[in-house]
Amino acid sequence: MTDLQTEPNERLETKTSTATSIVSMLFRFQSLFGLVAVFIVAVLLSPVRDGANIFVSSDNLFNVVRAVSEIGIIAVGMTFVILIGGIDLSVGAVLGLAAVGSAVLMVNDDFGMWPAILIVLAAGLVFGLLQGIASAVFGIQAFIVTLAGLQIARGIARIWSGGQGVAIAYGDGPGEAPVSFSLLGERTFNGLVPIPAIIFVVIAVLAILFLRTSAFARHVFAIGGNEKAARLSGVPVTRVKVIVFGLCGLLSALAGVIHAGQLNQGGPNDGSGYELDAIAAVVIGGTSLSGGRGSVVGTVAGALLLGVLNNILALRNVDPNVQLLVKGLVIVAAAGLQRLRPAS
Amino acid sequence: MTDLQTEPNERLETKTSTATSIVSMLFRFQSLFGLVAVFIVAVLLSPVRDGANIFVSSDNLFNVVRAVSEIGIIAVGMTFVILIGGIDLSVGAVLGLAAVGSAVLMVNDDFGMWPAILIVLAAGLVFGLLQGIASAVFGIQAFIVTLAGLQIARGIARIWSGGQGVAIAYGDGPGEAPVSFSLLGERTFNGLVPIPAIIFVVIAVLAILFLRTSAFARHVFAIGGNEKAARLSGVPVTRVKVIVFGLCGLLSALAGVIHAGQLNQGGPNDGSGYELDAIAAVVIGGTSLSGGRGSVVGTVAGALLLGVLNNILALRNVDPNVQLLVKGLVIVAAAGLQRLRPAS
Amino acid sequence: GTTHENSGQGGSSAGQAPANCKGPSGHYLIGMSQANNAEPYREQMNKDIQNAAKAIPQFEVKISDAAADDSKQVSDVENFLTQQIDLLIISPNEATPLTAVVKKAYDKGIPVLVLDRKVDGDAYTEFIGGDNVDIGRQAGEHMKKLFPNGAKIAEIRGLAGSTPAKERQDGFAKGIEGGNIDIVATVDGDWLRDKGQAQAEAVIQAHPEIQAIYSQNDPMGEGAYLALKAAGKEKTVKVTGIDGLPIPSGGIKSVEQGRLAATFVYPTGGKEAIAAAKTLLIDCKTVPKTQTLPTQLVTKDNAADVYAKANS
Amino acid sequence: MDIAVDDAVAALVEMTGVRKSYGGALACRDIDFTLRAGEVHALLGENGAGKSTLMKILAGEITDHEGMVAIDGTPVRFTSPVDAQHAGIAMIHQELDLVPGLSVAENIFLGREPRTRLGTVDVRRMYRETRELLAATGVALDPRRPVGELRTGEQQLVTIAKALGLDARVLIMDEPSSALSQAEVEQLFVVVEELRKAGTGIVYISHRMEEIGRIADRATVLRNGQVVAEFDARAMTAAQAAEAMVGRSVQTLFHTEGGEPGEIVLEIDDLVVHAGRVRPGRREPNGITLTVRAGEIVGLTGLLGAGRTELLETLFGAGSRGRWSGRILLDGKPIHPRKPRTALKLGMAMVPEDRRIAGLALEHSVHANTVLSIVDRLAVAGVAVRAKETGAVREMVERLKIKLRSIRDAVGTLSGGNQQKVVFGRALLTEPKLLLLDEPTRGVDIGAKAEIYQLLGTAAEQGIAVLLASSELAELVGVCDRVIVLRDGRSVAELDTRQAGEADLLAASMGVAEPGTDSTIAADMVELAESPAGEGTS
Ligand SMILES: Nc1ncnc2c1ncn2[C@@H]1O[C@H](COP(=O)(O)OP(=O)(O)OP(=O)(O)O)[C@@H](O)[C@H]1O
Ligand SMILES: Nc1ncnc2c1ncn2[C@@H]1O[C@H](COP(=O)(O)OP(=O)(O)OP(=O)(O)O)[C@@H](O)[C@H]1O
Ligand SMILES: [Mg+2]
Ligand SMILES: [Mg+2]
Repeated sequence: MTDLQTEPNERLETKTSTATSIVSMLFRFQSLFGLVAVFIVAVLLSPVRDGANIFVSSDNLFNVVRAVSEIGIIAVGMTFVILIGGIDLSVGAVLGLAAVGSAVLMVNDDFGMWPAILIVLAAGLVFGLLQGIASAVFGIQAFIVTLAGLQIARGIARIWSGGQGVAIAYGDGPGEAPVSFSLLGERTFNGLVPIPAIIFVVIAVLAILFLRTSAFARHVFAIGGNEKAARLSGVPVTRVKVIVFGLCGLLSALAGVIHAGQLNQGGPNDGSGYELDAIAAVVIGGTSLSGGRGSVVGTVAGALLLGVLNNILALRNVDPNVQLLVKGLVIVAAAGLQRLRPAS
Repeated sequence: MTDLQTEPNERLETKTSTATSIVSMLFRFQSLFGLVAVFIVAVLLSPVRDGANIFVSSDNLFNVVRAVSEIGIIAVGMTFVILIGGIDLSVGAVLGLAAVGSAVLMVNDDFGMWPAILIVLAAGLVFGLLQGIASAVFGIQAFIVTLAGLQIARGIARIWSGGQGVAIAYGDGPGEAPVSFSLLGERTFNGLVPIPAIIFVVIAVLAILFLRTSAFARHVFAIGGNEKAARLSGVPVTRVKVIVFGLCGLLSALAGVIHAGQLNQGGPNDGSGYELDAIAAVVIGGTSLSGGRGSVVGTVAGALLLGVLNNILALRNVDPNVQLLVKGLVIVAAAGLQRLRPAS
Repeated sequence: GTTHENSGQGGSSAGQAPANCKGPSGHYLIGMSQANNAEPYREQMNKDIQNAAKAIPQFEVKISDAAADDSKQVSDVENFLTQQIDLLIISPNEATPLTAVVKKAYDKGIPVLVLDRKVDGDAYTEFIGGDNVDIGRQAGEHMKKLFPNGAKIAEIRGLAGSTPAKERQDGFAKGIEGGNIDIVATVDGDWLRDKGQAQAEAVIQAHPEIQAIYSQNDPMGEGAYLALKAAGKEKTVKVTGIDGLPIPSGGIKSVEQGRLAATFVYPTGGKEAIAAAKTLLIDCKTVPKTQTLPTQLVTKDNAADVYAKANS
Repeated sequence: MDIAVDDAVAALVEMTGVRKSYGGALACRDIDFTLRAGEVHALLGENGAGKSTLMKILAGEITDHEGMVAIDGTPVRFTSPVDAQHAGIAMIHQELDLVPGLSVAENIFLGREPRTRLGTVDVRRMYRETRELLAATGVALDPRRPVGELRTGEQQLVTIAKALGLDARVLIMDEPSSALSQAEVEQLFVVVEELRKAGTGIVYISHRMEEIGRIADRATVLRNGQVVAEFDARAMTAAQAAEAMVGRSVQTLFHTEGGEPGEIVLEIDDLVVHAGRVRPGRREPNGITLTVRAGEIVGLTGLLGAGRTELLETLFGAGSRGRWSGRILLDGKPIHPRKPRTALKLGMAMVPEDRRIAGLALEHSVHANTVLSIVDRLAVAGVAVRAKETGAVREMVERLKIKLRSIRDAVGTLSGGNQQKVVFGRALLTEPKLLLLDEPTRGVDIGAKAEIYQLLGTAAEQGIAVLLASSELAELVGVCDRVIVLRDGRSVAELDTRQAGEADLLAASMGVAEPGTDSTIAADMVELAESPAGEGTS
């Protein structure tokens, strides 16, 4: 009798479990679908010279990674912010502020490289923390807080820089920045691998491990998923939120330092519009803007997707206006790919 | 015994009702707090010439309204989108597209004024509907759909206009637009009241009534409040969402037509960044970005607040960089004011 | 490709032709890295280049748009290098940030023509462009001519933080020295018509006494004109602009139609760039290191002719 | 009517003169409440009486209260739930507060994750301890499954396990059984019994009288935020309790005899749903056959996850997309509703299972929530007519005796039971011919239940056909004419409530002769154990 009951039961369960296991398999790599697809298309469309596929040439691929490194680093920070259900529109402006800061401190104020960098990173951290406080403590929506933060950071950057990009000359005389700072623009492994790319990869790996293993990350997901439940379970919601915004500010500032190092200048308008690219990368990577669901792996994939897209469009010399169209469509498509997930 | 039970009860009822009535009084005007505050400050800071306060001069006030009319009209549409828990980043680009469209159709293709306007408005509507379908039917997050929409609209506008602003000359020869179109740049009531201001006010009033009285509006709020519950209660969720995005596209296109009429030109890059101003206006007006709560009255107040702010900063001709700082701070403060509401 | 690797300073120093000159028989891929297509002036530059290039069958021009982002422009050039272009034309968004990558191209032996804004150092083949400071100065002097016994004026600047905005401001300041031209208000119009209009409206309210407006480009000047018109002052207050693009929506037409009192042609250098490319690649001759393009004062009297000549 | 309590056992918790008001409305007025070690103290009262509020104060969630709270005789003032947890107080919330995206284990250890030496989360230990805790509650879920894909009942068991994990000295259970069906409740009682023996003090809140009778030692009754009676729970009768809660004697709880059934309204013939995408934990209809006649109240019973909810969702066009086989006839016409809107147009109305997720916009007013389904109908040329709406709402508030200050208040501020009544009212306003009810009296007090049953009765008499899914057997036996038993999404039996009793229903649901024996509960757990693994976060 009991057998009779359980028997059909078993079948059902196993049936679903195999189904779901396949689904979850797909899941695990879903955030990469878009990247893989775009990559393949890029290889196919790439111009070929002397039988060599230009796109897949190591030089070109490293160019791609270098080109996305700043956006990528920002996007990593943005991922955390979005996971708690927030958003940060100030990242581009903070990048500009940090770029100006490093230039002004080293060139005009004759700071050493490390002091300058540390001050700038601290500034970014504090700026982020303040935004976090405004949104987490005073409950003002992150969108508006960081929209204001964007303008404030730009304002400060323009005033600080005197309204002009501050050029960075290298040397050890006064008004010159330490030569070592210019490394940020160099490539190692006999001129192959750009330093910014390396920094990006390191940051990404650290973030991935942190998100996978830390209790803090659990709290981040919990806040995004159900803030009330998190609070009742003793998660220090406010603190976590503030820290996350601080982290995002810090990473934006880091991107700004790299920016200055790569371009040998800190410009007050640097990084305009980067916030949208970063957010796009995060969403394309399958992180939900409503918070609680997502991954850094996806974000990295999303950033690379955008990089590959820009690169192949350039290699094919697609008309810039048409490029806008194509990018728009690809972004929607890529985001659509993420929707395939059953959840919700 | 029973008396004993009910009696304190009675007292309570009355007590609360007075309390709540006061609160709700405040509520009713809360969305105006920010505007009132900024307005007063503006009056105080305004330069005075021969005893007359420049800021409150009717000329200047009408300038303010004219200056915000386009953002205001867009913000009205944005309010509906945000009420259903969405967001529309494409409004500025759609404005540009519409501006180019009206110019090209009348100047290059010799369309009459009304045909041109209707075609452009229809285009805006369709563009919005398509975005609505992408987000409501295919469930792609509105943020990313409209971010892509932004790029697509810009791309089309640039291609359509050949990359350059299309100048609008008036007359009835070929290559000239009907003189009546230039009315959009004029002022009526012996040169006092700008036409765009009038259109803005009319749209706003209509929207306010619509949101207050229509059954459709109830559905809009319900969707923003709890989409699943709305669906189970028989609200045609998908349809409502699509329509709302269409409405926002339509109003953006209208703003674009006005833009072209005011500036006698349709430029492919017109309206860049308007989306952020519009969203700021909506949020400052007390509408919640999480949807379900807000009002058009508030949005109008928010738009005017931004206008007054820009105006007084220019009248005092504050250093542009400092202006950025001030604007940022005021926006946060204004948004903070809205938080005073007890809810949630 | 193998042609460039060992060509060292091939594109460089005056006196010898570029190593990659293949004469009339060759086919040449030219990369044009534009700073920002969103600016009418730069869009015009692209047009001039394309039109000029049409006349030369050996040339194939590819244009990229950096959308006002230095980083993007660096990538654009990198991508051109990946495609092994034969010549690079670049209109840098900013000088210093693009210097390194331009040098990289130049050192690869690719001739580099820099338009509108110089990069640092001398790792380029030729610079072709106008002089913003000088144009600003001339605008200032013209203002003095318009008001021999002084005037109160307002200045509408371009986007804060952009080089030309600074240069045109400094130049103008020099230009008006001596004649007592008094700048009573300075506002930012971000190069945009609508911004210029709104700002001008406020200025007119705050300073009804102004007799002229110096706008750092024509679109903002058009905006200012609209503001004046609304205030019924378009007849009394003069507006001068800069750029003078020879297109229907450009400044020359505005002057011709009496909205702007004057504008100063800021040449794009597009034609000249293609000409230089021809000299380098087809004629295998050298080009001067610098070619500064003269500006031209456009007033109601000469507007029509200037427009016609520019479009001939 | 108070009973002498032996003060031999020292009070573990002592609350005296506790007051709490929400915007002028007193939820608790000078309440004295004690809890002793090793006792199960039932807290009874109407919806809105103040039970949850009182307990939230004890659990440190509400901090802006007056009055004193003492643990072991020493006064305390908690500043946060964590604070209270350190003092050994754990609470199982009436509204399930879990994070859908996190796994079962992550939820259970949220905020107190075990760490490795490296400071990373000790996942292995977390899973191990989770399995133990779940075993204690009698459910063997996979600790890695995201809570979001668990059924309401399973989620409730997870919250119980979570509370047990705190091994507190004071355990507050606010309606822990509302989403459980009999078998799980039995297991829950086993747990409670063990805790009692271990000397834990337990506050047990429930609207199911028979449960109180079975496990509680003492019962305190609240009304309007005041203590109005205290009973020896074992001696107490349901009638006494009811009277104390409502303030008057509650007559027949159940509307007994329905009028003569009329035409067949709903006929389902071997309905099978092949979901387009398999959603873990969902039990789609897998061979359902039943009929409901006009004026008839037909019940649906089954174990946790038997598929009642999915059946109702499918009928209402809210189920999973996918192929169908079999037929659904409404008034003899085949139908296939794909969205609730069409279902409503066809004359169906539904009270969904989880009011907070599927029922209400908590921030919106009672008014807005109640009329939502009929704004179209009441509108003239697309313009909503407030007067008509307010009329309709007021009428429902009257009929359902919804306890509120004003229909403008946010529905979120109503007590659980009253929120449920609002959802119910919205359904009735559509004047349906077929009413689909999924746990309509979950968390509703006996008084209100009686009223709802009356309503069902009148509805039936007016010829409305009612399909009622409930986990409360007494309710089914009392209200329904017939009860359909579901198992694994199949309709396996139909019982006539004139002959069958609760025991028969339970037996039929579990598919055995003898109800409640360990072996079958074990079998039930095995089934849950087999439920598939989902994907973790990140
Ligand atoms: N957040 C709140 N804001 C305003 N009033 C509230 C709030 N929470 C509860 N109330 C009110 O306090 C009173 C007591 O609510 P409480 O939840 O304690 O009742 P309850 O006894 O738990 O009812 P139920 O059995 O339905 O859960 C009710 O009148 C309710 O309307
Ligand atoms: N994986 C899932 N995704 C989405 N919803 C689910 C999932 N699993 C269960 N549900 C839904 O959760 C709700 C709760 O299941 P429920 O609590 O109703 O089980 P139950 O009521 O005890 O058993 P029954 O299915 O017989 O009602 C149902 O609406 C069910 O459809
Ligand atoms: Mg309760
Ligand atoms: Mg159910």
